[in-house]
Amino acid sequence: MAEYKVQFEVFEGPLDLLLYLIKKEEVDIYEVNLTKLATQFIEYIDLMRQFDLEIAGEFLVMASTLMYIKSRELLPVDQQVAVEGEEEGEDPRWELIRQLVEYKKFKDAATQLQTLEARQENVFPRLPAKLEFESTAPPPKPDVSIFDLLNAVNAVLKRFEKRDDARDIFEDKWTVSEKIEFILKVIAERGSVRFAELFESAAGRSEVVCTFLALLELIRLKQLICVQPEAFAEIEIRRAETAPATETPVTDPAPSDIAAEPVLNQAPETSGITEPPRQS
Amino acid sequence: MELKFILESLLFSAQKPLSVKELRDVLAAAAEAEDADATAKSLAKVRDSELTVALEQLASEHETAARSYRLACVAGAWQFVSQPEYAPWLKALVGQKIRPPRLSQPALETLAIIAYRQPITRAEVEQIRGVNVDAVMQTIMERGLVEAVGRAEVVGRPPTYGTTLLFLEYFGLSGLGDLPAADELRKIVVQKPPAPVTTEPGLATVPPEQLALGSEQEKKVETPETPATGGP
Amino acid sequence: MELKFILESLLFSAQKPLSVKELRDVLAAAAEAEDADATAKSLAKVRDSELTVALEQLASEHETAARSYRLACVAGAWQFVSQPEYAPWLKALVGQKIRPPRLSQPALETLAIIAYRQPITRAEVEQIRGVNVDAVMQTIMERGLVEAVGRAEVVGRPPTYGTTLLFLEYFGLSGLGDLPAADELRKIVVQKPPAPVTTEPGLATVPPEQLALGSEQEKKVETPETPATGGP
Repeated sequence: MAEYKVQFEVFEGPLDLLLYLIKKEEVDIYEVNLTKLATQFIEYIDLMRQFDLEIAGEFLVMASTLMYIKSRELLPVDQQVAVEGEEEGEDPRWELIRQLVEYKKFKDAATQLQTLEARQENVFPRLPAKLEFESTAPPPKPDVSIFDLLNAVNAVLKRFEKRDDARDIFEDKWTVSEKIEFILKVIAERGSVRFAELFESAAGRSEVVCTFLALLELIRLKQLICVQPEAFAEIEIRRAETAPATETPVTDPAPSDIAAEPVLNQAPETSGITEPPRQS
Repeated sequence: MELKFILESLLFSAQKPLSVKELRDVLAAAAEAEDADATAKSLAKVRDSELTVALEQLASEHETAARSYRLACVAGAWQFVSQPEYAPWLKALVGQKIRPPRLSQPALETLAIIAYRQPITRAEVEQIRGVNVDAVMQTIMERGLVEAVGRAEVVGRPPTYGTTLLFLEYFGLSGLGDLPAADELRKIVVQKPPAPVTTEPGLATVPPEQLALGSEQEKKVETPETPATGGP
Repeated sequence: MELKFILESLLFSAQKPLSVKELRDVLAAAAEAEDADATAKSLAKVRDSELTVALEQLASEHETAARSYRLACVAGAWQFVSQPEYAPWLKALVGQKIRPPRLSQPALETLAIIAYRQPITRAEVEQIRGVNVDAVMQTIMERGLVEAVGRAEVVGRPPTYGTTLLFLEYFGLSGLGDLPAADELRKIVVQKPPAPVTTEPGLATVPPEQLALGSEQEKKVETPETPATGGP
């Protein structure tokens, strides 16, 4: 029985099985006898049933399509159209053949990808020794920021929370929109806020997540920006200049001493994150 | 000094594959050096098209030389790579290449469909493969070969997927045009209705007569009414 | 397959100059590989004199080809070197700030988990992420962001992983205590595997207070400081 199971699982779906049956007949897809194919397919399904194998829904759907095609074939040609009232081109036989041809093409393309995959395993890039010249520029700043990491943390927390429903059964008291309001209020009052402060009062995971989502949303909406005045400094959240190119002064009620610090303020077009000036 | 040799020396010495843009930047930087000579200065603003021509010429020269390495363009970046037949010795030198496990057949099929048909919705992929693709999509997204690229302009705005740069790197392709049988399979992409994509897979798929087929088969396609089956 | 091309492929891919003896060792190692073919085996005991002849022929071929690099023998070791006249561009190349490729989302998530929970086994990472992390672990280890740091004291003694100094540099952190919202992630309970326990996640993970923290940061974690920004 286990042997059969292995065999059955070779087929990745009904189309795959159909292609296999066609190949066994050694005929072109366009020349295949669909009635015969239907019979073989259904025999195969029956075999799977006999062995108590789980039959994926897709196989059953295909089986019924094939039964339908087969039953149509049994009708005299002149009655077919009348009975079905179908327009030309809705012929289920054609639809099936089209699907098979298309699937076959991608299956072949997959085989070619597999060849490329195997080939790449044997391709070694030239990796020369590092050139050495006297004046070496400072190492490049990686194209990543702490926010990428934070985003990742957030994604993990979110997903974990979804799966974790069995353990934490209490209502979420927090919503992202509340937190958006909260952050905007703090910023309006104070001009800027340290990143960590936003989370200090958080009571639990869900609140952290909400606050964080709210923050990301505001950054995305270009309401706020995050700046890190220098490497290793604390990240600060402040209001974004709406038109960064023209340096429009923001109506900042309380420009704190920190806001006066030099900040390399690029337009927050993508992430809203400003990279710290590189120390060299 | 010829541009192509300058590019060659850069690719020969670079620690990683270099794109045309990166090469252009290096040439620009060299032109601004204090001691830049006339040649260096003349290359301050070389056009991308010139660079591409020079790179392609270089690649073809190396191809002709038929040595143990060649110049390859992978995912839009150029680098020298070994010919696969020397792998046994290179493995002995640098150790087995670190690569993730090979992709399964379902993963390869799904990837092929996405590669040729992108941007494509999950429903469309399922329609072509005839099976549910949730698990396999997760695998290939996890491996960074595929990513969400947008949303289809249809009810529900389902996400659409496309292949990543890593996909090209993984298979050693210079770009999507380099996909095997690209001419044949990509024809389908070109003929897809440009705007409103639909999740109704039947519609997103080209009509049968547009499927690129050998001329003999094509004839048959056009007259699907003729029953291929023997009748009752 | 000619010996000279095999040597060429080795020298072209090697990160350092190779002596005749080193080349001979590589050939011998390749001959002993499980899947060694006839060619590989035939080179198991190639003589130094043969190697030298092949190397000299190679060098002269490359001299004749007159490209931007040549094969040179310096102090008994062979290597491909660029021709001196291309130095201006190579200097510009070295000076260029070429960014390493961006990390993928799966890579970032995996890094985040390892950062917060180190030392942690691969199985534990997988449990939190809910997916296989083989490929992604390989990537971040290759990038030098994560390394094996020990073994878990459980059946099978699987390796545990932690972040490297490069990780801190990469993200501009002064220490692990700088990781934001750290407590939240550290608190996630990892369920015990149902079957034979291979790793006891609770044990493999240090409690937050044991993570190396600067004394100042430690304070921050425990008692939120007064805001540095001025009040309204």
